[in-house]
Formats: sequence, structure tokens, C-alpha cells
Amino acid sequence: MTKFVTPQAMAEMIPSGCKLGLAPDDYGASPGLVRMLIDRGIRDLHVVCAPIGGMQVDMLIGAGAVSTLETSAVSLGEAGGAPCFNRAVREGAIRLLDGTCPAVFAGLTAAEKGVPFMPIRGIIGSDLLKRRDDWKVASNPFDEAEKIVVVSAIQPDISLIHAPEADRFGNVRLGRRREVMLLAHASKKTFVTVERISEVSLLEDEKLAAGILPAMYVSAVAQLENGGWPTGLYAEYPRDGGEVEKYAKAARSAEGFRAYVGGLGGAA
Amino acid sequence: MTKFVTPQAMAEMIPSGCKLGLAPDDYGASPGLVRMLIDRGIRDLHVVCAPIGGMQVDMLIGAGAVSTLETSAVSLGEAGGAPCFNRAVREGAIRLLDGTCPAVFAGLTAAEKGVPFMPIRGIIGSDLLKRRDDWKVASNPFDEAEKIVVVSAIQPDISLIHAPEADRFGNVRLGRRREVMLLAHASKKTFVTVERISEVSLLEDEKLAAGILPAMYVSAVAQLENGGWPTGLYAEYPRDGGEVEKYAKAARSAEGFRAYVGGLGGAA
Amino acid sequence: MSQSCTGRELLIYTIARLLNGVQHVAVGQSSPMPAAGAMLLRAMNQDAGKEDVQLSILGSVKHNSFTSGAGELFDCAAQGRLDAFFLGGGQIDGQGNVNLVGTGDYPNSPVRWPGSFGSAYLYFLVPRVILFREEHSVRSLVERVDFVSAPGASDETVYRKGGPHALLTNAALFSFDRDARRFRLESIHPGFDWRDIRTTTGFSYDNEKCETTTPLPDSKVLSTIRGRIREELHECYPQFAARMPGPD
Amino acid sequence: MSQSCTGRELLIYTIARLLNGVQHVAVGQSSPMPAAGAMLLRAMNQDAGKEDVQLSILGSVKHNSFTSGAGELFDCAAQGRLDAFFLGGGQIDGQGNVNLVGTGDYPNSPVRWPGSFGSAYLYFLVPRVILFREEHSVRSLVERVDFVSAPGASDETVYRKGGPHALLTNAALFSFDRDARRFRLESIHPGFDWRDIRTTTGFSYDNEKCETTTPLPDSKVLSTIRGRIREELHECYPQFAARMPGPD
Repeated sequence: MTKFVTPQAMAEMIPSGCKLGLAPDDYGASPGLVRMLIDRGIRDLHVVCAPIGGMQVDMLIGAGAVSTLETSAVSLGEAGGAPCFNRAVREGAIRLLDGTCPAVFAGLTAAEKGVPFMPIRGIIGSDLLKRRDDWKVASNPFDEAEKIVVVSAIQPDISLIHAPEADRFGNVRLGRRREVMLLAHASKKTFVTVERISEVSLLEDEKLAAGILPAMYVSAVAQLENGGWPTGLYAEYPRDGGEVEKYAKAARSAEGFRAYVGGLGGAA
Repeated sequence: MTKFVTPQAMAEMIPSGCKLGLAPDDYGASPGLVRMLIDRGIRDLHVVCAPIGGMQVDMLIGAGAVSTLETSAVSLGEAGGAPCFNRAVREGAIRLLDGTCPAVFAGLTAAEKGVPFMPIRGIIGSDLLKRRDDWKVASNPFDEAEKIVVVSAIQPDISLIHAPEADRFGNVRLGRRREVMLLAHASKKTFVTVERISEVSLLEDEKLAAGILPAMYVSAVAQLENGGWPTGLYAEYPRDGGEVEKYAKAARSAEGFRAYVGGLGGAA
Repeated sequence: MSQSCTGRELLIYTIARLLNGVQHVAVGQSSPMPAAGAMLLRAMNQDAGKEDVQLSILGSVKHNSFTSGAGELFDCAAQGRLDAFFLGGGQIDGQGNVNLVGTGDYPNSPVRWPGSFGSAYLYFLVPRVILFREEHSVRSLVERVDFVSAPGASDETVYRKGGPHALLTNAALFSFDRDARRFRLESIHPGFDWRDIRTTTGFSYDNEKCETTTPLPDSKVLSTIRGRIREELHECYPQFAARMPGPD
Repeated sequence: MSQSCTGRELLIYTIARLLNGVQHVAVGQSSPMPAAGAMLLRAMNQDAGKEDVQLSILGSVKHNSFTSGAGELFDCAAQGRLDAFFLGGGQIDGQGNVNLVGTGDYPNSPVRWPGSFGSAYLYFLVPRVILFREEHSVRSLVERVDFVSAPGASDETVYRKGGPHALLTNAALFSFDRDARRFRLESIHPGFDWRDIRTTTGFSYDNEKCETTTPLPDSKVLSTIRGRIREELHECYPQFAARMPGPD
């Protein structure tokens, strides 16, 4: 059954060392709760970006909370490269599992379907393949002359997402961003921050149903208004480009990053 | 671009000999259009039930239109076994590819993802496996000690479905019955009969979006009110149990079947 | 209210007992009694203040929270989020193999049943599969099925988290021992004795001379079946519900 | 209205020309010029009474009809329903290999770019991939990329329906010959000559002494860019649109 908790309590429920699945900026990212994870000093995360990372991931890296990063890209979008990510790569501070978006989806789909692997087109000849023990080149069992990549299942221990709405029963409205649904299906547990909570079941409205993540996948819900800020929330509010720019500039140095994170009402 | 045609024109656009994907009774079945296929004397179909067949499939078999049947089951539900199917099996009149629901979904998912095969749990030890050249037992590439079934992609030439609504742009509302979405994604072409046509784009309403099949998958739309009858249409109208019972009784004999089909305003 | 329990009410109650402790149970289409049993468990748990039971009744709009189509049931099972499911079968044999396809030589079965549905998959993945077959006869409970839709057991090269938990008929209840790959007679419904079971069962099983009678529901449970459960069944199984005894 | 075409307008028009004949083109995030070029093709086709072009602009609500999440783009490409896409890359080499990861030795790249995104997949599956990189320099157009995010060509053991179609920079337009695995200089933008291109391109290519000038948009096309396209861009790229010349 879905628990209803405060954002602070939710931050305490995500342990150091777990494999944490995160949605992309503007489509399910929960930078508000990620800030609380940083404030409480979370460490040693294996972050899975589904399929790419943005500001919330860059902040986690800057805070030294990430030991392994599995992603297809990390970027601040219009605000340019992700400064803490770039610095950590240069310094070898994180273990990097570089991938490509559809391979992340294929790995999550394998976990969703409870199979150990999925085949995927492309990739052969990419240097990405050299660095991934969890990817292999196999033969198509129905045509041995054809080579095809198989990728291992990706099953996060916990996924953390932000959504417009949950109901009192734990059902969460995601709408057409079904990659977030896939992430939740693939994960052992899913924690959701939401803008608002509906007293009426979201499953009652047949119009909404196809975009609802059912409560059985949702371990906990916390109301956190504007929880996607300063990135956006699809079909709800746009990103605060000025704030992301401000972050991008500050985070160019480790000191600037710490000042930014501390200055936003953190633990410092 | 999606064509808007009459039901009769749509029936003419489905050629004999094609691989035809059909949705289950009550959740996307289009028995109204199937009747027109029978009336025009369609033959030699390879029918793919996604994942099971009901009255519309039994009628196609009774009419001698099916040469190969790929399905997990054929049943009239509360009205019992499917009489024409059972008779055809006994007489060896159709080539049978017996499967199991999740293997049909796995095959359609392979086609949706453009990969030649998908792994799937279970099945090993089932006699189903002995009869399927398009299924194999392989080893998990990441753990050679584990055996796992791989199934070939299933890509229908054409899928025929019935839905509550399409818009003028060719987008079709399916709602939460996403197995019908999967069937359309997997098929080369999809033909849709609908209860009604909206002048407003169904994609404009963010509430509906996750349940909309986009026009790019939809080759043609025909308005056919009550096109799911005598089976039902999910969240629209229930099945007409009395009529299905009547069919079940009539179709116990080949003569009874012909009388039923002829008597409903067919070509006879 | 008549407090003498019907045979079907006993089965519904027994199903609820067999489901005790599950968090999520799914029920396939055309399965009114398993649906009723699952609903009864949910009601009993609620009355006892225990944790809520999640029901996924295929074909229901009200008692089904899947939102990704019919495939979600199978994904959910593979993810380990489904604790119990029901399988029937034209034939069930002593090793727990089920046949939903037909009698005699495949493919031209003289008696053909609808087909395997999801059995060849769910039997491997759902921890507690309850075999439910009302007909208790040497025709339905056989030494060896003519066609294996889904096997009762697998070797260690195959991923298998699930399998047969119990076999319930209109005459008796068996448990299944996965290591021995054999059924054990657990209890016999009122009106039958162990000799009846022996002569109507086509396979061998343990505890043949069972003296245990299948427990009957008490009057409170019976009221719940005839009231709330009958109500809840009405959406998907109006004819079945109409034939059940009502609240007075 | 000023009718002298800006460099960006030339690129937008050239992109539209490169897309001629496609039915469905997708544009990744943070790609205002490819988005503008695709929108221009759609507008030009509509003006000419030709068949409508389907646009899937990631990040747009209005110009994007995907309803199954971010994975649908990739599925769609694999199904053969996507005709054209754009790739950039920190480095592009003479064999059409692209590098979106970083310079120097992997993994501790001294200059790190965001990452490969969907390139390692879409490059294999989308028939017409347009490489778009405004910077034309020996730093961006190299003999051999430091890291292959996605290879320009594959052997026959690999399923490959797609690959590089053209390379467009702020100075020139190249086509790609998939058999020879080489670029060919097709035209040079106004303000540059073949020697400029030779000295700023780090790889060898055919037709070095190209004398063809990249065609400029006519005034009708320019009006469309400054009117309708600027309007349509505003949803996803407000800053970019604001910096474009307006309708008068």
C-alpha cells in the first residue's frame, strides 16, 4: 500500500548506496526532493538516468553523492554542459556507464518484463560497447549471420519522480510521458513527489486512465509543490531558464556549486 | 496520411492472403467489418489474435476465410467454446499456431521495437514449444546455465480494430486498452472502425493523450456505429450476450453457421 | 436468511482461505468463483483490520487497476508483484501439469478447448497458483495430460518462482508438494468421503485416507458472501450473481 | 522587410531542401535550426499542395504526436516510420563517425560533451540522417574521432537501414557516399571558397575544388521563415525565435 509522507520523510527513506532511477529534467525530475537528499548527505548512489540527466543529476554529482552514473547524456539543455558532471568525468571521480537512450529503455523494458536481457538494433561499431560488461554482441537465434546487441535488465532499487497529481489511493497521473511509467514498472520501489493530491480516484475517469501509474507500483507519495523547479514539469509549468543559467554559472567551480546549494536553504 | 473511407471500401482494402491482426472481443474487435470481409469472400488469411480470438475469429473460420490461425485461445466467453474453430481443428481445416498470451505480446513487442526476437520467461516444458518453429530455447547470454525461450517478431500486414472515436486527423482514442496500441505499433498498416468522428484533435486534450493512437500508425478510418456488436466495446457498451448465445447455438453445425451469417444481411 | 451453505459458497470460502496472506491476486476472465473468493478475502481482511488486498479482476472496470493493457498482468507477474492466480484446465494430472488445449493427438484434437491463454507463463511466475476445476472425475483429473499447456514443475535451468499451490474441486482440496511433484489430499467437502475421492481421481496422491472435512464458512462470512460479494460480482458476472442466494 | 538572407536563414532553407520528399522527420531537443528547417519544409509543401509532412519535435507539445513516451521515437524509427533525423557531434570524421562523448582518452575526457543520446541507435535506423554542425573547423571536422558514439557505416552482419545523408556546417554542404564511406563537397555558402573549406576541414573528401554556391532562399521562402516559422518556433525556442529577423 502506498504511504503518504512528508518530503523530508521521503528523503530519509532513500538510503545511501542504492540504485536510484531518475527521470529527465522537465519530464518527471524531482530536483526539490533531490535537494533534500543532498542536504541529508546521501552518498554512494548508483544513479540510473532514464534516459538522460540534467540539473538534478549534476547537483547530486557536485555534492559527491554519486559513485556510479549510468546515462545516455547529462546536459543542462539551453544552459549548456553540466559543470559538475564534466568536472567529475575529468577527475575520474565517478564510475561512468555511458549508454544510448534506447538501450536504457531496452534495459528498463527487460526489467519491466522480468527478462534478463533485451535485444536492440544499432550500437555495433560504437565505442560505447567496449566499456559495457552488461552489453554483449550476440547472434540472432533465427538468423545466425546477423549480429545483434543484447543489453542486461536495468532494475533500480528505487525510482524518484515528480508528477502533477496523485490521488488518496496512491495512483499517480503521468500523462503521455510513458517513459516515466516504464521507469516505475522497472523499479523495485517508486517514490513520487506531486504538485497536488486528489481526493477522488484518478482511475475513475476513463479519459485519464491510460496515463495513470497504478498505486501498486507506488511505495510512497509526498506533496511538494513546485517540486520540479527550477526545471519544468510537462504540461504544467516551463523551466525557469534564468535560474538554471544561474546554476550553470555558479557550478563552474566546486566553490560556486557549494555556495549555490548552500544558499538555496540547504543544511549549511 | 490517414484515409477516411466507408466501411465497404475498407473491407475492399483488406486483401485475401494477408497477415491480419485482430483485437479481442469486447476490447477492440470489429465484428461489423469482419462480416463485410466475409460477405466479400475474403480467403486465405493468416489471422493473428492479439492475444485471443472470439466471435469475429470464429466467424472468419466458419466462412472458410482462414488458412493459418495464430492465437492463445479462441472462445465465446460466457457462451462457451467457439464452434467453428473447434470444428476446423477437428477436421484439420486450418494450420494452427497455438501460443500463450504473453508470447503473443512478446512477438508484437519485438515488431514494435523492430528487433527480430524477444526473450520470454516460462513456456519451457510446455508442448506448445514443440510446434513452433518461430520459438526457440536459447541460453541467457549473461548466464549460460539459464535456458530461456526467444520468440520471433510478429508483424501483421494489416490490423483491424474497432475504437470509440477518431478525429479528423486520424488520431484514434483507445484508452487504457494498450494491447490494442501495441498491435497497431507492431503492424505495417492499421485500419480502424469507430463509433464516431471528432472534429477536434484528440491530441489537444492532455488528459486523453496517453490513450491516443497517433495518426501516423493509422492507414484508414471508417465510421461504423455499433461496429463492436454483438460483442462489446470497453467502457462504451457491453456485449449482447443473447445474440452471442444465438450465434453459439446456430454455429454448432456448418449449416446453422451459414444460415446465421446469411440471415444477418449478408451476401447470400 | 438461510444459513445452510451451498456448494459454491463453500468453494468461494475455501478460495478465500487459500489466498490468505496474499497482497495482490489476479483473476482471469470467465472465473466468477475465483473472483468471488478473492473479493471475500478482501472483505474479510477489511473486517479484521488487516492490510488491504489488491484485486485485479480481468474484464472488470471497477476491480482492476491495470492501465497499460492486457500485457501488464504478465509484466506484473514477472516483476514479482502478483502473489496468486487461478488456472483451470480440461485436464490436470498428478504432476500438476495442466491441459487447456484438447484431448487426443494434437493438433486435430477430437475435443478442443479454447487454448492455453497465459497458463504457459503465469504458472512459472506466480508463487501461488490455485488450480480450480469444479468437475472431479477421472476424465478431468488424469494420470497424464494429453497435451501439456503448462508443466507443474521445472528443472534448475529454468527460472521458476511459481507453480501449483492447491487443487480445488467440487469434492475436495489437495495441496501440492513441489519437491515430490505430487498432490496431497488435504480435506474433503461435506457429502463425500475418501473412497469417493479415490475412485473419481485419475492420479495417485498422498494421504488417500484423509478424514478431514473442508471447513464451512461461519454465518458472518456467509452474510458477507450473500451481501457484499454478490453485489460486487454483479458488474462482471450478472447471471452468476443472480443465481446466488441473496441476503435474506 | 530586409530581403538579405542571414546565415541562419540559409541553413534553415538548406535543411528544408535536404528533407525534400520525407514524410516524417523528427528533431531532437535543443535543435532550433533543424526544427526550423523541418517546419519550413512542411510549410513549403503545404503552399505547393504537396502531401503533408509529419513533424515530431521533441520537447514540443504542439508539434509532436508521440503518445507513448520518449521511447516511441526509437520504436518508430525501428519500424521504418521515420525518414529523417539530425545528429550533431563534438567531432565528425571523414568516415561519417560521430563523437558526442568527449576528446582524448575515455573515460576521463579532458573535454566532455553531454553524451551519445540516441545516436548509437538512430544512425542505424533512420534512412536520412543529416549531420548538422555549425562550427566548420579542423577541431570539429576531424580525420578520426577520439570516441565513436555512432559509426558512419557497418558491415553486412549488422542490420542497417540508415546512416549519414549530408553534412551541413555554417560554411558548406557535403553529401555522403555510403559505399565509398566518404564525404563529397556539394556546395559552399556565400562568403567562402573551396580553399577556405579545404583548410578548415580535418578530413579528406571528394570534389575539393567545388565551385557550386549553396542556393539562397527566394523572397517568398524568406517571408515564410520570418513569419510562420518564427511563430511556430516560439513555443520551444523563444530566445532563438526572438533573435530571428521578423516579418518586416
